[in-house]
Parts: sequence; C-alpha cells; structure tokens
Amino acid sequence: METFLTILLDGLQFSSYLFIVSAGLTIIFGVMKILNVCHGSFYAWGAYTAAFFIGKFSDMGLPDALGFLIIIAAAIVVGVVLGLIIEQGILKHMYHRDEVLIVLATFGLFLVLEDIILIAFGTDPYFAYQPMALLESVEMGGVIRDVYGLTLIGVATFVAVGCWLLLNKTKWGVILKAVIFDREMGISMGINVPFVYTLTFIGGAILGGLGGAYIAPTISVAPGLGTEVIVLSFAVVVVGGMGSIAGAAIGSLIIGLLRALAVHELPQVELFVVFAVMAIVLVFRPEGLFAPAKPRKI
Amino acid sequence: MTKSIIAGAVGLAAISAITFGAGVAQAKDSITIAVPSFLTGGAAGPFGIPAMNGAKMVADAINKGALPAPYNTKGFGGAVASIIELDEGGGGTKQVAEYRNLVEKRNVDAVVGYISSGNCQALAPVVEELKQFTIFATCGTPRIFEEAPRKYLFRTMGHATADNVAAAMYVKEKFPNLSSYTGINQNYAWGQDSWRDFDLTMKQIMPGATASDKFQFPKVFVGQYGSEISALSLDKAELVHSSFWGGDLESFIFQSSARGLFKNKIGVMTVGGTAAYRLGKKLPNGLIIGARGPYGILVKDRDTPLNKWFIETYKNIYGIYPSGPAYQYGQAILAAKIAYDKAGSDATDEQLADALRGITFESFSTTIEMSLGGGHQAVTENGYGVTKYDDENGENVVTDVKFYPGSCVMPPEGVESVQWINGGMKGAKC
Amino acid sequence: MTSAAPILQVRDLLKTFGAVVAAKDINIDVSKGEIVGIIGANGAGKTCFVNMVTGYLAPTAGSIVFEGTELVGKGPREVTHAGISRSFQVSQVFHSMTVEENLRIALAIAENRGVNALRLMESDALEAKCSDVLRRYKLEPHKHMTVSVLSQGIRKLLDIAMAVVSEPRILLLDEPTSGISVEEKFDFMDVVMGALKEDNVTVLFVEHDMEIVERYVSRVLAFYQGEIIADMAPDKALADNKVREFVIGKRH
Amino acid sequence: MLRDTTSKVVLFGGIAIILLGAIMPNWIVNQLMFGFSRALAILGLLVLWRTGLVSFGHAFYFGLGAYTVAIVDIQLGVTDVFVRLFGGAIIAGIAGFIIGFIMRNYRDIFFAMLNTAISMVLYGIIVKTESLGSTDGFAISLPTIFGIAPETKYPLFIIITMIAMISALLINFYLKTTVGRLTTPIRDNEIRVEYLGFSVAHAIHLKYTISAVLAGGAGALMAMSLGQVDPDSMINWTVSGELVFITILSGPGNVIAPFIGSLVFEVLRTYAFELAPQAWQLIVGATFLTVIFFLPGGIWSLIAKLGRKKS
Repeated sequence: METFLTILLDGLQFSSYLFIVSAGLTIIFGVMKILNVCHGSFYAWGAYTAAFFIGKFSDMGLPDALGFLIIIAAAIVVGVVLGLIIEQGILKHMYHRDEVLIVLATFGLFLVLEDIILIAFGTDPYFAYQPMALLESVEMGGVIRDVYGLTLIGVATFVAVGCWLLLNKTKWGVILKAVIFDREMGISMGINVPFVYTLTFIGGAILGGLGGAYIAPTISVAPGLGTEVIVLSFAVVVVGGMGSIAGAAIGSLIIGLLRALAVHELPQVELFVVFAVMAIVLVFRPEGLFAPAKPRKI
Repeated sequence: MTKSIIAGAVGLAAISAITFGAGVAQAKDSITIAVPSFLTGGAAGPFGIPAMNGAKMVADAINKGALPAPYNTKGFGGAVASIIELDEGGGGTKQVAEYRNLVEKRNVDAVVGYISSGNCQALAPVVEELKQFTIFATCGTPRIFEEAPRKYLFRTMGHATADNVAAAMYVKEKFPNLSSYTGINQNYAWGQDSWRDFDLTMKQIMPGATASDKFQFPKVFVGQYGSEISALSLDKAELVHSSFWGGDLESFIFQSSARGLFKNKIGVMTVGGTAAYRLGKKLPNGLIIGARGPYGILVKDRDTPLNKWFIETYKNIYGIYPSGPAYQYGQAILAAKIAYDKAGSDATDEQLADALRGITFESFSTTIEMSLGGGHQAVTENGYGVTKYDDENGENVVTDVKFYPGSCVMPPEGVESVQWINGGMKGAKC
Repeated sequence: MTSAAPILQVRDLLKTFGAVVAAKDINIDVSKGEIVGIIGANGAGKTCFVNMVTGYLAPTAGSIVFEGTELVGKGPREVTHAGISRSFQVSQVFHSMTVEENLRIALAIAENRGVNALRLMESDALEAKCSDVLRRYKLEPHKHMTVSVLSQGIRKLLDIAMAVVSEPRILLLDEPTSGISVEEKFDFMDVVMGALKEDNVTVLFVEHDMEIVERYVSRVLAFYQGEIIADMAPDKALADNKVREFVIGKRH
Repeated sequence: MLRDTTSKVVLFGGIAIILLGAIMPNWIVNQLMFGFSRALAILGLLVLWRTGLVSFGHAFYFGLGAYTVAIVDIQLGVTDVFVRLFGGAIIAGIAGFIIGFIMRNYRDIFFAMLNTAISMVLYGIIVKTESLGSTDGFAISLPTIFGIAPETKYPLFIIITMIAMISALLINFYLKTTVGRLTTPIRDNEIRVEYLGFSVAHAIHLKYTISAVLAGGAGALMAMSLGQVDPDSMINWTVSGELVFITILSGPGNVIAPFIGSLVFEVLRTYAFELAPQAWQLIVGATFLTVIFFLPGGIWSLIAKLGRKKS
C-alpha cells in the first residue's frame, strides 16, 4: 500500500512535469502546425530567468515567498518577450513557406538561443532552492516528500483545466478550434488568423517558460537543460496525438505512471519506458492516441 | 554580461592570433598545447571551467617561471606555451573529428585534457593512430590502458577503480556493521563501471553487507530524480553509493536533501568534492565524499609549498578554492612541462613520451607514479572524508579524512581491475 | 445502339453517407461508342456516380462491371489500368509545371508501368506522341506556359488530354464546360469531342448545360435525389415531364 | 547514362579529387571524407525533398548504417570496407522498406515528425543499452580492403570518393526516369497521379527506401572514416536536423549540390568551432537562419546563377 501510494504520487508528479512542458508544444502545433524546436529554449530561459532573480532577491534579503511571484513573472516575461520576438521577427515571415522550413528555422533559433544563454548567464549553474526550502517537506506513505514537488500536480491541473475552459467555454475557444480544424475556413470566417497565431505562440511560449521556471528551484540550472526537454515533450506529444491537449494529458499520465512503476519495481527497464510507449503507439496508431480531426480536402 | 562579451571578444582575438601564428612558429621558442574541456553544457560550470582555469593558471605560471621549486624554470623546456581552449561537448564522435583537426590541421604540439570517459575511450585509438603526445587529465574509465598498450597516450591521475575501492574501504572502516547498500549512478560507462567496482569490492571486503536489487541507473543529464529518490527512500538499504558528477550531482543533492534522504541513510559520493565549495550550506552534513583522488577539499590543509601556491594563486585569480578538476588539469599541464624539460622544446612526440613514461613526480597535492599501463597510467593515493558545515567560517569542511596509498586501491601492473577485485585484491599494499 | 454487348454494366449501385442516400438503385448498361450525358440538379448524385465508377468512392452495395471485370473494390489507379479515365470538375493538373511537362509525365506514366518506370523518361517516341496530343487538343501555343497562369478553359483541355493519353475505352468527363464562358463552350467541346472521336472512346459526361447535352450526346441519364429518373435519347429526355420538372425545372 | 553535363562533371571532378587527394594535406582529405560520406545521406534527402517530403529523422538510417559497421566489427570481426558499407546500406534499406509502409501514408509536417519519433526510439534504445555502447558508443577498427590493411587513409578516401561518384551518377539517372520525375507532380496533385495510373504510395515508398539506403551507406562510411560511433553524433534528433539543414544549404537543383553543401558545412563547423569554442552553435544556427531566409534555393542556386550569367 505504501509502495502503491508512493508510485502513484511519483507518477503524478512526473506526469505533471511532462504535461506542463508538453502542453505549450502541442498547442502551438495544433494551431500553427509548427513543431517548435525552440520550445526547449523557452524552458531553459524560463529556468534561468527564475533562478537568476530568485537568487538575486534572496541575496537582497527579500522574503523567499516572493519566489513564487518571480516564477510566474519569469514565465510571462520570457513567453511574451521571446515569443513576440521570434513570432514577429522570424516566423511571421515564413507562414507562406513550407512547414518543414519553419521547423528548421526554429531549430536554428534553438541553437542560437542556447549559446546566448551561455553568453548572458555564463556557464556556472544557478541555484534557486529558496521556494523549495520554504515549503519544507511532509511524510506520505513512509516517504518524505517535498511539498514543492507536490504543488507541481496542482500547477499541471490548473494548466489543464485552464486550457479546457479556454477552448470549450469562451469565444476564444471557438475561434481557436476553427483555426485548428481548418486555417482557410478560419480566414473565410473573418478570423484574424495572424493575430491568433501571435497570441497562440506567446501562450505556448509562456507554458514552456513556466515549465522551466517552476522546475528551476529543484535543479541545478545549467547550460544545455533545454535539449533533454525537447525529447521528452516531443515523446509525450507523439504518444498523445500531435496538437491535442487531452492527448498531451493522457500521454503524460501514461508515461509518467509507467515510469514511476518501473523505477520502483524494475529499475532496469525504467529507461525504456518512454520509448517503448512511443514505439507501440507509433506502430499501432502513428497519429497518436488522440489525433485531432482533420478536414477533408477534396 | 558586458564583461563576458569583452572577455569573449578578447578570447576570440587571442585564439585567432594563435591559430594564424601556429603554422609559422618553427623555432620552438613557443609551443601550442590544446586543452579540451567542457565549455558548454551542464558539465561546464562544476567541472569544465574549473578544469580549464587550473590548466591556464599553471601554464601561465610555467611560462613566467612562477611555480615553486623544483618547477621554477621558465617555460616548457624553455618554450612559451600558448593554450588553445576547446569544447569537449558533442559526443565522442565529434571529439574524434576535432582531435584529427587539432593534430593534422592546427598542428598542436601536445593535447592535455578531457573529462568524459566516453571521449577518452573514443580518442585512445586515434591518439595512437596519429602518434600525438597526449595526456588525459581527468577521465576515469580503467579500460583505456587495460585494453591495449599505449605509446603516446598518458593519464596523470588514478582511474575509477581506485575511487570505488577506496570508497568501499572507507565505508568498512566507518561502518563495520553495515548490513545493506544500494546505488544511484548514471547510465553510461562511468556510472556502470563505478557501481560495478564498488559493488564487487564490497562483496569482497564486507561480505556481510548485501546489495539491494533495486539500484538505480537514470539517464545522464536528466536532472529530475523524484521517483528515484522515493524508491531509494523505500529501499531498506542503509547506504547509497553514487558517482554522479556535475549538474546531475547538484540536482540530486538538492532534491534528496529536500526530502531528507540522507537523514536516515549514509551517502557516498565518489565525485562529491566538486559540490563542496559550490553548494555551501545546501550540502547535507555527514555525506562521505571523495574527489577522485587527493584533490580539492580533501587536500585543503596540505601544507606543501606547491599546494599552498596552488590554492592561493587560484583563490586570488578566481575568487574560490580550487576543486578537483582544477588540480587534475593543473597537474596534467605540469606533467607536460616535465616531459618538455626533459626532452627539450623541439622534441618529437616519441621523445616526449619517452620522457614521461614511468617517472615519478611531485604534483601540487600528491606524488604521482606513472607505474601502470607500461608507465602511462598514474597511480596516486585516494581518499575520502565526511562533510560538515563550518558555521564559523560559513563554508564546508571535511572531517575524518583518510587516504589510501595507490598500491592499496589500484591493481598491480598487468592485472585488469575487475579480475583484481574478484580475485580478492591480491598484492594490495595498504 | 444498345444492341451491342455492353462495355459497362452497373447493377443496383447504392451509396450512403450515414443516413444520407447519395445514390440508389442505379442500373445502367453502356455500349461501346456511346456518348452519354448525365444530367441532374446539384446534389443529385452525378459526381458521386462518377466517383464510384472511377474508384474514388467505394459503393455501399452493388456492382460495376467493365469489360467483364468487377471494378468495385478497385482504387483510381486500378480503374485507370483497367481502361477507364476521367476528367474533373475543377481541373486536376500539375499547376507548377508547363503544359508540355504535364503531358509528358502523363504519357510516360501511361507507357511505363511497373518496373519500366525505372527507365529514362524522355524518348523520341514520347516527344512525338506529346506533340501529337498538343496538336489535337490545340494546346501547342501554350505548351511552354506554366499551368497556374493559364485560363480555366485551357486547363480543362489539358485535364481531358491527360486523361486520354492512357488510351482508355471509357472516359468520364465531370462537367467539362463548367468555368468556361458561353462564347467559348462550343469551340471547346468541338475540340474535345473531335479528338475523342478519333480515339473511338466511349464517353460519359456530367453536364448542366442543356445546349451542350442536346448537341453532343446520344443518350441522357437524368439523376434526381440519387436515383435515375430517365434513361433515353436526348430529344425525348428534354421533353420528358419528370426531367423538365426535377432536372431542368426552374432553370429554363 | 553518362552523356549529360552533370554526369561528366561528376566523373571528371571525382577523378580530379582522387588525384589531388594524393598531394593534399591529411586534414583536407579528412574533411573531404567526412563531407562526401555525409553527402550520400543528403543525396537521399534530396530525392525526398524534390517530392516535397522532408524527413526530420533520417539520423535513424544514418545511425543504423554506422552502428551496423560497429556491430559487425565488434561481434563478428568484419573489417572489409565493402562488406561493412553494403551491410550498413542494406540493413538501413530493409528498415526503410519496412518503415516505408507507415511513412508513405503521411505528408508534410506529419511525415517529418513521425520520422523524428522513430529515430528517437532507436536513440533511446541505444543510449540505454550497455551492450550497444550506451552513450559512449564504440571505437571501430580500421577497415581493410580485400584483406589488405592500408597504411594511410588514402585508399579509404579513394573508395569513399568513388562510392560518392557512383551514387551521384545513379541518382542522376534515377531522377530522369519516369518514377524519378514524379516529384513536382506528387507535390502538385496526388489525385491526378493516381488517376494517371501511378501509385503515389509506391513512388514515395521507393523514394523513401532509396533515401534510407543512401543514409545507411553514409553512416557506414562516416563510421569508418571517423573510427568511432556514438548515439549523440549519429542518431540524436540534432543530427537529423543537421542533415536537413545541409540539404537546404545545398539546394535541390542538382546531384552535385549535396557534395558542395556538405563540404561547406564541414568547413563552416570546423572554423566555427575553432574561432568560438563556446559559441559555435550560435554561428551554425545563425547560418541556418540566413540560408533559410536569403538563399532558399541553396548554394546550388548561386552556382546556377553564375552558370547562366556566363552563357
């Protein structure tokens, strides 16, 4: 029972992490049909910005609780600034080009942004442990857990519910769904598609930044942390179905829970879980578990 | 930030100057030494940069003749060395390609460096193929000199077997009644070799302690260990062994100390030394840490003139105490000087190799005997200590430091590490 | 005319999309050499019928036998191989290539089936055939122009020319004159029908324009709500009450 | 088959390079070997790209070829350069043929991403399996040629250049066959192609398999000229990205383009790394963006422009 609870919590915690980092990727893909490789850069920039200011504020003697504000602010600032620069400065001029070229452009941007991090923040890792230390830890199921890690589950739920409400209960959701289903139809309905694109990209970027900013207090924020995230979030999106939020949620849960189970019961296979799930889905349902509907084009 | 841009620009200019100058310098009043280290990626901050700093500091002092005796002669066999900084990131294959460029295009005189065991493993045959005098500074896999005899390749520090045999011995001394142990190591050669050597040694010297069957092998550079820490917490084992290093090590220490893992369990971190200066109060007390030999925090109080010079100069330039990698790169550069001094600045690669083969020399913190692998692999002492936060000075110290002589923790010439441990470590002189 | 053995036999064809019945009880025999006009209001099931015969849509039930071979279950490519070609209401051509390149690739595919597709495409024989088709369909003046800059009429000509290079025995034309101006339509149809007569192809074409139907077809099939309500000679059909009410109705 | 200008340039250019190789410094010979090896994979991607398909996962086949060489070397002790090369190409070809059944149903971004996904599965398996070398990979012994172990790299260089020449000539021929010409037509209008009587799925399957064989051969040659394989340099998604980048850099205009593009990339990376060891990714990334924006036809479009001016 103890083990079961621990596996469940570990799994949910890891799933939450996966969901937060992959939600932005799948939203951008769903609406804009762009596989945004520099999503990893949003994550890294979010983590660096948060860690940098949490450290600075702490040095200045300000209360550690401000850390949570910084995390949110870092995600928004990174998302808006980077998202706006990249979408308006680069991607906007490419929408008439091949989608794959856009992927390549985001890959180029990823490389550039990686090195700009090095130049801006240096190679020394940053530590922003204050928010995690503030929330201390509790014992659950015979295991001490940091409360901060558990709040991740809350953040993920918040993001998931927020996305659902946005898509299903607002006028914006109707517009988004129209554009997701068929861009041309959206244009013919009089939707300002370029504007929708800009907002979507910023929204996705904020989620990417949030992933990094929220994780920052638990890790050593060091160069290169964006590369790993792309692989993981991509795996989630492929399993769930590219462009589907529900898919990303289910994909995260499957991978997260299975991985936790493996770590506890059979650590030797832990490493294969993500890729085994991915391989099985690719063989039986190459479009993913929740592939969004596509319009007929003839 | 402006500073780093300026520094970058100056570095760029310097490197281009070196590059264009390299071809012309035939008279051998100057030599070029390529120093590869992690300049990008997660390993740069805790490992790559201190390593590079150590190398540059020592090379600079040698050029000026500023090292303490007996190394106070100017230059490398009289020649001034310029350092080419190289990034070690990108994987073994990329490093092989870069190494070929270094030797065949940029015509460097010596290559001194490398941190990753994977890179060293990939480069060893290429070093021999290109017949280039090369010193590996930090990488740990014992296989390099056990697989094949090397002629141009040297390593001036002990290998992973020493780290883990010494760790097991230290554990036996401190916790003779230990009943069980487990581990968390990265899933590649370094982590696998480390765990294997520790596990096998424990079976030999502490047969009463059993290994858990749920030891963890997460992927390198993942940085998230939530589930693993839970699993380790639930594991009944009393001790956790880890060879984590760099960013992974620091992330793991954060996450595990927030969850009180080391309140109930003994932690053994074979590369923990690099974190001691950097993490300050965030490092839990009572961790058993090593520094892959007598380096960094373990030798902070060694009072030899060479060690005092090293610590003081490093602290003056970089503002912090030198950690293990700084020592390891520094002593590898020192070894190059010794070889050049002996063979002359215009020596061939062969002559340089002859000069270094099998010698014994005093490095900054310890005595290095090039006595394994046909005189190419160093044997040094290896030690461990227990962390303690010193509130008075606001820094971490280690207590109960104990060193084991090299002949005690490394196999004798001609015996492979695993066989040696499994055979009951015959010939160990402790 | 109907005395010869039918080349195409359609029996009890049914197509439903959920609750919607797009085609029902369709029974037709077409003989070699016939020119059949298919008429009907929008949504009467004409294009659906063409799509089923050419393998683009699978019928829900029924059979389509062409020269003794069952076509149901075959895709567009197999139907083409069997000897049935089609043109499209909106011309389906390679818009970023020139007229000549379009024809060349169409000819090459028709000539080089299977492993032969790995032979060099260009040959003197291919060039000769290509200029012959260009001449017969009066496409010569446009041969070096990229399709996307050409008028709808030229594109339709090209569309039809590409459909016949595989030398089909039956050709289905889906609204050949749609998008073509009233002044040009007879010239256009004269070119097409003249060229097709040379090839001795059986033609079925969907048409809205009764003038065209009257002038070119030998037999009319009138569709209404997925069913055939009339199958007769054109003069009779155009006089038929049901046809006048449901097909031509308010148009005229 | 050898009558057109491209074939003649390939033939005489190749022979000239082989002869020059005898007197060129080693590092240039090395760069040519790396460049030509990689160019084979680019040649395959060019075949796909002309049809409007871009694979963001061809490091899968590249890595498969490279690891085949490593495994036959370590497990079976095979050193012969041709056995290794064809082994790598055939294994990759078989994998490409099987995976082609899935891939031929997808286009555009889905095609690109499914390939990435499949390459990541292989990457994940290799990284996590100790017996497959994990993240460290394997060192590969020097290849032999008909049982003779060459003293220098020159014989291997000759073989690589000749394989490159033969592949370029074969692909040049293929591009002029009927199925080889089904590039723009498939991009423009698949329905029409089907109604002309050609299976788009079969055409794409063939192209995909050709690209897999070439990428596998490229990986095998790369592994032999480097003497080392590891997953991060051979199979990771960044490698796939690099391959696509070189394809775009080269331009689809001609079978010679991939060879020029690969060499330019090799030189670019070498000098970026030399000049800015801490910011070489920035240089490469910025070049990516510049090419995408200002040179959409790749380097070949520049060459073609020069050619037009002269004539």
